[in-house]
Amino acid sequence: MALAVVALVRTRVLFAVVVLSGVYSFLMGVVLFALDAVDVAMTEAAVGAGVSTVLLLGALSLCRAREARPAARPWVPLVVAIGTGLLLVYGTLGLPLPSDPHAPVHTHVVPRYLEQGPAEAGIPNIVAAVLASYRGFDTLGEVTVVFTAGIGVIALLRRKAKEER
Amino acid sequence: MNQFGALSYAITVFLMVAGLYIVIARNNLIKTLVGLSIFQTAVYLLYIAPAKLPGGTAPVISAEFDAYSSPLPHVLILTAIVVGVATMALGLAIVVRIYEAYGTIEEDEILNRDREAR
Amino acid sequence: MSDDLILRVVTKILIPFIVLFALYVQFHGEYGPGGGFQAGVVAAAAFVLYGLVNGLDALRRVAPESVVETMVGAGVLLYIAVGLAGIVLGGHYLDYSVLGGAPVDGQHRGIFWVELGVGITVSGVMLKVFYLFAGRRA
Amino acid sequence: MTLSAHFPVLQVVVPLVSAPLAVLARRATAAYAIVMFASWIAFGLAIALTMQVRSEGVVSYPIGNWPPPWGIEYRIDALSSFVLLLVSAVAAVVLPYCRRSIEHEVPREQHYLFYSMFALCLAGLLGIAATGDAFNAFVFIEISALASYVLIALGRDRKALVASYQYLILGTIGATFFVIGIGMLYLMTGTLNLADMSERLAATSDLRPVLTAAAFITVGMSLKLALFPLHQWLPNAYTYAPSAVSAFIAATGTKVSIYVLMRFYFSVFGAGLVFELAVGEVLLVLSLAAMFIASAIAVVQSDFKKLLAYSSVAQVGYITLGLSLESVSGLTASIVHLVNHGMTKAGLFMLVGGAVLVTGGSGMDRLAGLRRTMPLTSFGIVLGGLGLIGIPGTAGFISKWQLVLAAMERQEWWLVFAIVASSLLAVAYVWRFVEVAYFREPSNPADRRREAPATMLVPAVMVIAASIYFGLDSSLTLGGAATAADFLLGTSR
Repeated sequence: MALAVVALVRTRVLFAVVVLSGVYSFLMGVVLFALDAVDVAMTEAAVGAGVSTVLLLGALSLCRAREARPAARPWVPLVVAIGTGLLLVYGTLGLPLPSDPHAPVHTHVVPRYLEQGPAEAGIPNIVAAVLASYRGFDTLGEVTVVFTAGIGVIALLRRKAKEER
Repeated sequence: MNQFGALSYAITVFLMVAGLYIVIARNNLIKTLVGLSIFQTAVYLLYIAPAKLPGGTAPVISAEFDAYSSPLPHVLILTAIVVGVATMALGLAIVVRIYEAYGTIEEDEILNRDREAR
Repeated sequence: MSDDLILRVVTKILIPFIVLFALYVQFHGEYGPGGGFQAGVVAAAAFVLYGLVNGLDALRRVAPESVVETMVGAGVLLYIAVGLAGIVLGGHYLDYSVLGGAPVDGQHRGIFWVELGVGITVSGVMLKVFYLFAGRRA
Repeated sequence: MTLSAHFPVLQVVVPLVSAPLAVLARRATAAYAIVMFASWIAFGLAIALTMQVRSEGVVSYPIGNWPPPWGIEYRIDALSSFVLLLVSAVAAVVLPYCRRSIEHEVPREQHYLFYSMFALCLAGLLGIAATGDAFNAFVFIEISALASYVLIALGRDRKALVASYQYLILGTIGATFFVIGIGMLYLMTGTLNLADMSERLAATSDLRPVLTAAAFITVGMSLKLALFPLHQWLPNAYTYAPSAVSAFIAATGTKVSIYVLMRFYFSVFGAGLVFELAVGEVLLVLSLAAMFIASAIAVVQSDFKKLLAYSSVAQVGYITLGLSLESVSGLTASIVHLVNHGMTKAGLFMLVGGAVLVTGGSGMDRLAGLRRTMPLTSFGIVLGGLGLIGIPGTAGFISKWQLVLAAMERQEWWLVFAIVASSLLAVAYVWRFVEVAYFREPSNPADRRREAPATMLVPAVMVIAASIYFGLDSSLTLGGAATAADFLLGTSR
């Protein structure tokens, strides 16, 4: 996965960028699957490797396929990016380590979902139960985001370019 | 198991830095969007990795298991993925329109063309 | 693209299965992984495949653009309406427990309709976006 | 349950439902009617909610009847009701203005999409203010953000597309930073409910992730609220967006982001923790930089909309300056300026929109001799400009005076001087307009007097009149802001 990203940073052929990002998403899906996040893995594979790649290819076929030349001053962004990374490292040092069953992620809110979920929401897939019922309003928001993007794309692309001033 | 944890955070941070770097440094509009999606994807790991329990399984309740990975981060990230792809679709639509209006998808060329037009 | 006989036959066989799989993911999400979003993506993929093989015009006959645009809005509307039904029946917004006799039945019903709303909007948006990107080239 | 118990959620759902309805309606007029009706209801609900909060205190609404922290809670307090009122009021007055305005800027067959997007943007902003859940806030931030990218991209000029793209990139980085921050807080506390999070944070031993989270949320939101020097997306976005969109987003978008920052600072992290971090000092420096540098840039602009946009960056500086003072009076100044500036800027962008419609552009040269051709519009812009400077009698004065009081309270005399000095820069950029509109001859002397259509002029004049009214009688705005500030700091650790 890391290799795919490094290659991605370096290559300038946009087609390769798109393919690599598809590969990367697929690998990410595998990792997520290994982390027991089945629903997420399935979605990431379908969306990241599938939908995004198709979208990117579609856009690419409408535009020019090569990046012109490397940016003139790559140092500023590098410093910003690494600075962000260092801040994140500092923060993660204090986080409970993954796989600690006593971490707040596993103890505070979640037990009720796992223990009462099947009885309260009536379905065994807890991810679906939380998604659609406990945090159903988030999902309404999510659908609205999809709707917004859809309507936005319609508004942007339905008009032909010639009508542009 | 601790090494696993540290490793997962290390990968998260690396991906995040790489994605952010692409976003800020790159001139090409499409590549910037790809970088943005890598940056967002890294966040998924930040949420999901700590949700796993060793010996646990996916949170679909059945009689055979008693340890499950935490479902809430999964739900959040499902939403985040959808938001990410929605942003990507919208971004690409804008890029297509920019290409039609300017004939290029390089940011500095676009700025040049605007300057010439003035 | 549409001249290849093998391609046409294979897709013709494949598409019903993809649609079937989408329906499975849509309505089985309560028990296994999956749900409205994934189902919407898969269902849209079936139509996109049809469009790729048989051409955009053929796809327009199967799934007219205006219908697709209606789907985009209808799904969200369905979701919001399920929420409002909770209020009308005396509960809170998005409270499914009041939708059926026993709270669990109501939950089932609520989740079913909500996921359906998600599926409709997602497949509608995917298909519409495909139309727009593909139609742009002409 | 009575219907009024559902007001918190209806506040957001009513505009939300109007968006798909507008799409299904297809026809421009029907979509317009639906969205306008919804936004007026939303305004009414905001008033009702403000009353409820006044009489009963914090109003909590568990969505889906799942008790927090398991479900998502809507939580309206003095501050959020204040923001709800601002956002819905601006929407209610900008929408009537929209109709004629966008007829000239957006192709007719897209009008229903425009109104749908407008409704979504409104619903998103209201949702951010109403929610008591961290992740839900992110989702609604993205709804309003995506909708505003589209609205901006619908501008006539091709530069609108580039502006929208830049906003999309920076906005998404900001939102992602915000999610990283929330993720860390979630990993530390195991909850997403803000009130619950605040309680559990008090018990955490390791502060490193919490501080990191605070940093990420601050940077993320600073991108969204265009804190200097993270404001790069703003000037172009405001300049090239359709006039009605400039007016709406300028008055609400950045303000709601500031609200989120306040909410996290005071209701989650606690004032003690945040200001230990030297956040106050950093904010102070950046705010001062915004006040001076952005105002100076505004002075030299050749496009009046861009001038106003840079002035917005500067005015955001005053708001964050109040925030950085760590006191009730400073916070009061911030909150009241949120409203006062939102109102003034909305009015100004609406008036300029009318001028753009009549003269064909917002370049300074186009506005030459505007006094002759559009006397009412010119006079309105001057009044709004006086508000930007902070002349006594305008709403802008109230907030600046409050800011000066807060600075004097801390015995920071140089700060008082800085506030006054930066206002002189505002005089300079407002004078640019006066000079062009009042002392230059129209480029085409044959132009006859012709104001903008009444549906545009009346709402715009109403907003400017309101900004004068709240300059003379500030009991509603200043009183509300003081209550909110008291409440925030009173409940903050």
